[in-house]
Amino acid sequence: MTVGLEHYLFVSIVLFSLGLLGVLLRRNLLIIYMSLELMLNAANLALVAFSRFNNLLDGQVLVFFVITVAAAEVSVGLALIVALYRKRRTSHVEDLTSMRL
Amino acid sequence: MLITFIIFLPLLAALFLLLVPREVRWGIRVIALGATFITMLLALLLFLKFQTGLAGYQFELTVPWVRSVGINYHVGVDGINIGLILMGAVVAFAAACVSWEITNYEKEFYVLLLVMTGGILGAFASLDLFFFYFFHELALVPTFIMIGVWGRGENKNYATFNITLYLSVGALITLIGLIALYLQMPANARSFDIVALSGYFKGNSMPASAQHFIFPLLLFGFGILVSLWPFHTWAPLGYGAAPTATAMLHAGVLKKFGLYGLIRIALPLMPQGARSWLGILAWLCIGNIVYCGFVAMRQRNLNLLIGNSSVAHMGFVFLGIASLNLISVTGAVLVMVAHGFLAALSFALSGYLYQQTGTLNMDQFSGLLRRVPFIGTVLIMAAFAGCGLPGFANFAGELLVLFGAWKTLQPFAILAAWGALIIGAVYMLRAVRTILHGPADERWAEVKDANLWRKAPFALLVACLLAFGFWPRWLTEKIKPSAEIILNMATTLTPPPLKTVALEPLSLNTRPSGVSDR
Amino acid sequence: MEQVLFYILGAFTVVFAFLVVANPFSRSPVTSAMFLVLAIASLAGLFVLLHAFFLAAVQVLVYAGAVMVLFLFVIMLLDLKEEQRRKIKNFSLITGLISLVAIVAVLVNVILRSGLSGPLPAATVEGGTVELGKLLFTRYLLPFEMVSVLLLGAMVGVVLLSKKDLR
Amino acid sequence: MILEIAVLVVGLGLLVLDLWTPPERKHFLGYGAALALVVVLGYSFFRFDLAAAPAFAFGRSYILDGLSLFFKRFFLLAAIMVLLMAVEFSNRIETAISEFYSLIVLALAGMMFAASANDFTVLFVSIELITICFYVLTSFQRNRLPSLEAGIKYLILGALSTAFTVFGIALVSGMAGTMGFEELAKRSPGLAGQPIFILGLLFVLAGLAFKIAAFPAQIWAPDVYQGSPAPTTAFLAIGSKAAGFVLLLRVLFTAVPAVTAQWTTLLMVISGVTILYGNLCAIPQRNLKRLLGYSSIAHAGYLLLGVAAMAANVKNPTAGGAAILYYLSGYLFTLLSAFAVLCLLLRQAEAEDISALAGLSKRSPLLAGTMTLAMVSLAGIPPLAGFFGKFLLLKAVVEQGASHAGYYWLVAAAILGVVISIYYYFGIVRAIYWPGISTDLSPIEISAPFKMALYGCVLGMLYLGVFPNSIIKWSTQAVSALKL
Amino acid sequence: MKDFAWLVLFLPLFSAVIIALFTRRDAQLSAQLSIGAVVASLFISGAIFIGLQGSLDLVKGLESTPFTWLRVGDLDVQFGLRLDPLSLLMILIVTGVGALIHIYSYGYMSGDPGFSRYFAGLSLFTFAMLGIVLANNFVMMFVFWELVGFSSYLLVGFWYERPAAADAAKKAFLTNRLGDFGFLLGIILLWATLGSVRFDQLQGMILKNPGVLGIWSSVGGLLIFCGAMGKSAQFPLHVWLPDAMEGPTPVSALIHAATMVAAGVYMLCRVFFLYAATPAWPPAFSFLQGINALQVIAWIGGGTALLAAVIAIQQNDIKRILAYSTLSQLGYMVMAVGLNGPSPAMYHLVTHAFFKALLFLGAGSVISALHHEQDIWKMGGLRSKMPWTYRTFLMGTLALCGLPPFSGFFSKDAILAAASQHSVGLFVLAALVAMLTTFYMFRLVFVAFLGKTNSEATAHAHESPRVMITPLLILAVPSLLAGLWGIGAFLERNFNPQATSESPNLMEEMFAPFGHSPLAAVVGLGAVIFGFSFAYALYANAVKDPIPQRFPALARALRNRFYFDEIYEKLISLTHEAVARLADWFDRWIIAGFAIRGIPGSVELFGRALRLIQTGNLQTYAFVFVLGVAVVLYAVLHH
Repeated sequence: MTVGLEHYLFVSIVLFSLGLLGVLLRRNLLIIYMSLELMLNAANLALVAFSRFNNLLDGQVLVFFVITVAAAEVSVGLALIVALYRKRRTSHVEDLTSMRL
Repeated sequence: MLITFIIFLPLLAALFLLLVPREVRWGIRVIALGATFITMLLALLLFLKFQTGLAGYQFELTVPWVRSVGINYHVGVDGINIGLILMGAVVAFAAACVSWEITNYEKEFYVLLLVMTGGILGAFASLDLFFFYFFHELALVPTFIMIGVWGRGENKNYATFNITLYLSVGALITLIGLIALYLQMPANARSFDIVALSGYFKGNSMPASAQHFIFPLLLFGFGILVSLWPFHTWAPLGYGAAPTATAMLHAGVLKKFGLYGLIRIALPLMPQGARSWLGILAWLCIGNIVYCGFVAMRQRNLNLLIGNSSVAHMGFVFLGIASLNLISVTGAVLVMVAHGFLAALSFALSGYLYQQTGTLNMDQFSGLLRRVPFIGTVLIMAAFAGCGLPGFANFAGELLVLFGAWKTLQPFAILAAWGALIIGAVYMLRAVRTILHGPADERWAEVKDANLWRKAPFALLVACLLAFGFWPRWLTEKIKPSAEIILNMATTLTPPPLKTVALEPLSLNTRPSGVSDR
Repeated sequence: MEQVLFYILGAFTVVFAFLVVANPFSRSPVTSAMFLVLAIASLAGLFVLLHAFFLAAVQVLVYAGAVMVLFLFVIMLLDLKEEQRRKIKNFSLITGLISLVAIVAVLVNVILRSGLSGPLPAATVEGGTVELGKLLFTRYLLPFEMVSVLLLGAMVGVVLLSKKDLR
Repeated sequence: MILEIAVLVVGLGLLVLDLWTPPERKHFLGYGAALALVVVLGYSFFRFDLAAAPAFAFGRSYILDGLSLFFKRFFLLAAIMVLLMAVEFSNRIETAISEFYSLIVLALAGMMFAASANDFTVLFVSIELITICFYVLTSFQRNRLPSLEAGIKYLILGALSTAFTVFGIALVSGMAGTMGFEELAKRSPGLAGQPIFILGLLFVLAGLAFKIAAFPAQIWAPDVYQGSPAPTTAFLAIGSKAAGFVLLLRVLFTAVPAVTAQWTTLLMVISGVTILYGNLCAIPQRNLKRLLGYSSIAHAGYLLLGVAAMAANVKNPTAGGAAILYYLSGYLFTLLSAFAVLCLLLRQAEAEDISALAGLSKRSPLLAGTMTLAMVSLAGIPPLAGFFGKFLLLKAVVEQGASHAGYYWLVAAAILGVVISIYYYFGIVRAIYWPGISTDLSPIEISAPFKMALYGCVLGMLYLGVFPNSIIKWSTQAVSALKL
Repeated sequence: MKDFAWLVLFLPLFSAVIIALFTRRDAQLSAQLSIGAVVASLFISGAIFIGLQGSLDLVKGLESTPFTWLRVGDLDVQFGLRLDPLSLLMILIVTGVGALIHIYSYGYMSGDPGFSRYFAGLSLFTFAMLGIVLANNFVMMFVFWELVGFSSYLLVGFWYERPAAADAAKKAFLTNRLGDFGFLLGIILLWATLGSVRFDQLQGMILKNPGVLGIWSSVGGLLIFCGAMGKSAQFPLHVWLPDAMEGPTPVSALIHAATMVAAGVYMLCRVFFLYAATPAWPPAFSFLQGINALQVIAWIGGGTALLAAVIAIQQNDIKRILAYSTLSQLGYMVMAVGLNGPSPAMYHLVTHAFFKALLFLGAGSVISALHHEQDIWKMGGLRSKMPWTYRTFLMGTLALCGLPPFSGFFSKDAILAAASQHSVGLFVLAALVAMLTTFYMFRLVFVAFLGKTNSEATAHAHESPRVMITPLLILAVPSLLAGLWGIGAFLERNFNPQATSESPNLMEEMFAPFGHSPLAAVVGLGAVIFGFSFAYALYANAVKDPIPQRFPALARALRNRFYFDEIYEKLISLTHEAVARLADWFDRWIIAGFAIRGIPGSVELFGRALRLIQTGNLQTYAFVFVLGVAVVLYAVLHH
């Protein structure tokens, strides 16, 4: 069975879903964040696969931007998590429910 | 231009009031009184300059506003609204007069009062659906705020909440109806202008499906605003909690907006819708007249009683509309004007009593006539005007409605007459008996009668009631030609295909328009 | 050859990703981070298979290198040795799984219905540095410049958020 | 492009100038930035014309047409006001106030790019530029736990929505083989039956729904609004939301009109649910900022009314579009007024409860009046901007009722929402004027520039409500760019 | 000339307005104004009567220049004053008796704090009453009809601090309103059928074609009669009149004896042409076929007369006795109308106005002398203390009993004669009533004026001042002589133009009753004699009423007026009160409570429930987001 776009998309979807699973189930903000990175990577995979499929480089350019943006996001996010930890000595989502209803 | 002055004078005065420092209390009062007084005089001038017997609009002014949507600032008067405008201006002045009871946030109160006045007058003068609605809302918001801030009684918060939500629902349903009406015009000729709309629908009938959809929207939207049974419970509650001036202006004038809308818009533009819904309206108005009359019989709080009775009176207007003939519709308009004066008078009285005694529970009162002969006398007059005593304008209006209703809705006319003559008299006389008659109670020994200045608004309102009671023709002659036009449209079910036929009289009520009787 | 590589790399990616999210043996963020590095590296392999050479390099350099170092750095900074074994609430587990299953079901179903099976066409363009660079500095110059602004903003933000003393 | 460059220069200039500005004079930087933006705004009027033919750059990935120009001006205006607010609020931000200004300006730049986005790459990057700036802006009061908490929530959920967006873009652009919207528009009719394409599009929309706080991504808004510093909340509520809307309009009506035409029911449901969700949840709410958060969800729903109406007639969606733009303009002034008042209130006390408003009418009649007008306008009552906006939106929706009866149900939902909203907006007005117990009766001082800005907002609300003509004209011109 | 009638009408109103607005503080001036107005009206009326009398007849009355009050569609209401013998006679009575009572009041009410108010009310009443009399159409009549009710309300409730007076006023007005309800419907019915409300036009139409009313003729006639039933206090709406005695006595004399209560009878005579229409019933009432409206009216009148006379036997309050006597006499008049005899009815109305006013004023004189003592058993022996009052009261009594040559004899005889021609039953009934009348009147005279002094107050009683006695004396004259003035013939001439007779001379006039209906005259005379004998037997020198001992049950029933008030109270509370209670309950709990409070309540509850989603937990939010997206995906992709 030849490997086609479908297969890559499957991998991408599984990756996306695993990331989602992490976001929904893990309590540690850092791990949630890693899961989000997984989701972005899933999208990247899909973009690259389609780029190959269409023989167009636009998708790859977007991946480039996604990686850059993700890096920036990670840095801001981690800084935030550090700031939170300093303030609250926790990195668990359950501890962040002061605002509700 | 005159109408524009009448509308914008109070609004400008409100703006000006904002600049007056709140410490200058007399200045604030003088400006408010002066503005409403001049407005009243202008309205009187308008009333006098109005050419009786002509059917069309007079004093028209059109200023394009939002061309792309087809909204114009278009004001004008005909027989239907001329009386309402006069009545509104008079009541506004009276309301400003009785507002001496307000002591906190005076400035805000008068600003809101003036805005409400401007809105009310604008709503009645507008010949453009958008402005018609716009001004009504403009008047409605101050009502809510005034009840909320200056209201009274332990039910105040609930009453504010209730009246706000109720009237908002009514207004929004109306808005949808009006928009839907506007959209019935062909896309290139769309306009919110009532004159344009009537002109268009005179020649081109609206599709029946649209009529059956839009008419109930307007009927119930307006109905909620006028406390049509069973959407009436906001009225007694709200008026019971409202400060005097607000209750006067709202119950007296603003409430008539819905009725005016029904007569001006719903009836002539949607004859088929009217045909199928007026029967239901007839039943509902019996709910107003008889049912709310009975409810009023059980009230022990004066304001609740007046509120319920005012709901009951609205039933006569609805009956007049439902009967759909010249006599009843003319009567309905007359009742609207008359009830405006009366409701304002009643609430002014109850406000005075509340201010003096701190209660409106009728069981607390006894023999007050001794303490307050003037207020008591006026209260007796108001009570009898309320149960349809000849000499007051209400009688003439109700008489016309009953005569008219007999032609088309006999059983309803009988029930309405029962409500007018018997039930109304029962609760009104009970109120007089409990409050004014009986041995004088020592508790109220300190209660003072109105001094000369405070008598003024009462005298003014009674005078208006009597004037239109003695000479109802001042109004009916003005109403008639306009009502004829509306009825012609409302009773013409399918417009003839050819323009030439359209010129011929189409219904029994047709009379050459523009011909005055004397 | 390519197919074999795809299956191997694909499997690696999925397994490592699973271990990032739900490692049955360790709940430590460090372990997760290490597996994330592995997953990303496998993904870079897939990129190579897809002729995206430049991106594969960037993936390894930026992600596996910079980003993951950052993660580890923060983990160390926060001194998070082991995630406390808080019990995962059944409710959140069930709800999480439900929504996950729902979305995965939809996704898979959609892919299957799309008729995208069949081999990839012959590669006519290569995702090399030159080709991408040309695009980046012509058609995609604007987003490229915007990203620079974005990085500036992020930098300012990070400095502000992590500066120790507040003055 | 010149406008964006100017804005970026302002943003960078702030960072540079900060180095030489002594701490006690840093608020001048805020005024300076605001002034500079005023100049840019003025220049935009002088230099560009709404009715001009669209101009393109960077391989048609950047578009300058009426719509983008309208929104650029809109964002500029919002940013100016938010900057002034930030100056007033500066004593609540312990550190680095000039960076705060700078990030606002950078976010503004992102929004202005978003207004011009004409392909998915620019769309993605501009969204991210906005979002990352907001991550920082949200958690700027990092000594306050709520601010940090809001930041984290915004961060995680934002990143989640980004992941959805990117994945969606991957599928859409992959299936279409293009990133550009216009190209996509040509291909989308053929792709409309392709489930994977539709799926990708829905993912993109989910990301945009996050920006505008609409169903199904509305849930973050209350928490984030509540925790963020007041100026950030204001900018988030108006700027970020509007950016989401301009992108939404572009995607739905420039990129995939053929698909949008099939989505009337979906858009109606989303709009209705959003309206009802926001309003229902707001009923028992006592925290002012949180209340405004819920209300902003509801307003997103009202704006979506226009989108739903447009979807029924994708060939010529001007009526609904103009209504949206008009509504946004009114919402701009209204919301900024409300937040300006909140800023001043919160500057002194932490109390965000409605009861903190008690006695406001005594402490500052101007603020009390402004807040009242703002609430009245939000409730959609004449003569303020909110009324005419709702009027236009409802008109646009009712107009489509003839073709699809579902629009009548949508109208019913909208009306229900409006009625509910009147209840809680009047609760606020009541809190201001009701004779209640208020502990603090100290008068509130307002700086002259801020006072001017307040007057400006109030005038804007009134002007839009009473003389809507010019804005309607502009909106129509702007939206006719979407006409096919 | 004819337009001077407007002056007659409006002078009293003018005085009422002036008093109300300006001269309230000056009691004397107010009284003089009011008296002046009514006297001026009297003179003008007299002048008009003399000037126009000869040229008028009932069908072609004159009409003063009308004033269009309302004209909408086919409803045309022009207020004009109809001048014909009937109305001219009536305005003379109203202003004449009215003037005397005004003057009498000047003495009777002096010192009362509400003196000005009293005269304002009296003037307003005079205005309203004249309006009824002069009305040329139904609507105008209805207008003044209501105004009369209103002024009566004001005057009955004059001493409003007394609960009884206040209640009586309310009751009077409400009971009248019941009648007016029918009246108004009748007016509308006639207008809807014939298209006019003007008396002359209606009369013309009906006389030309008696069938013009079609099936509505009987219903219409009876509805109009409802108005008369209320105002003239006919059974079953009679309950208000005795209570109305709570008003000042001159008011009772003017309103509740001489004029207002007679308005019903006057109105029936005015619209008597209605009953000339062919009787017919709508299909729903077909079981009444064969009964015509007049019969109903006659029997209601007769019944009222008998009922009131019986009740009067056991009343002890001097004014209540007179009130029931008034009721009984009104019943007589109504019966006369029903017996196709408007002219006897009017005749009796006129004479009754004189002698009943006289009786009431006499009673007022007694009451004021005894410091408001009204119980006859506490009087006694007043003949010597108040000779003039006694003499005039006795004359009034004789006139009421119908002893020749007092005026009452002639008018009552005319009614008896009419009864004898039409219905044996009613004739017997009328004779019985006549006997009872003599009985209770002489019971009153014996107990109050003769016999021994029974109380402290009576012992110190003095004759009333001249201002009160003079009207008594003046009224005594027509009470005695009115039968000889040809009023009966005058009326007969107008109601029956065919039966024109030469104006008879005095002697013929005196014995005319024996001439044309000897049976009636003899029976009438016999009734008087019987009645007097019984009264003498039972009450001459009695200190205690013997009847309660002999017939306790009957006496109790009579004292309680056959329990009408109680029954009505029950009836009202069973109907209106119960419905009101139900409506109020429904309003409070179902509409306002369940529907209105319930809807926002449940909406709010829903909102509170909905926002439970906002747990504050990030992962919940993420979950909701994902679930939402999944739902949308599912809906769009698998619809």
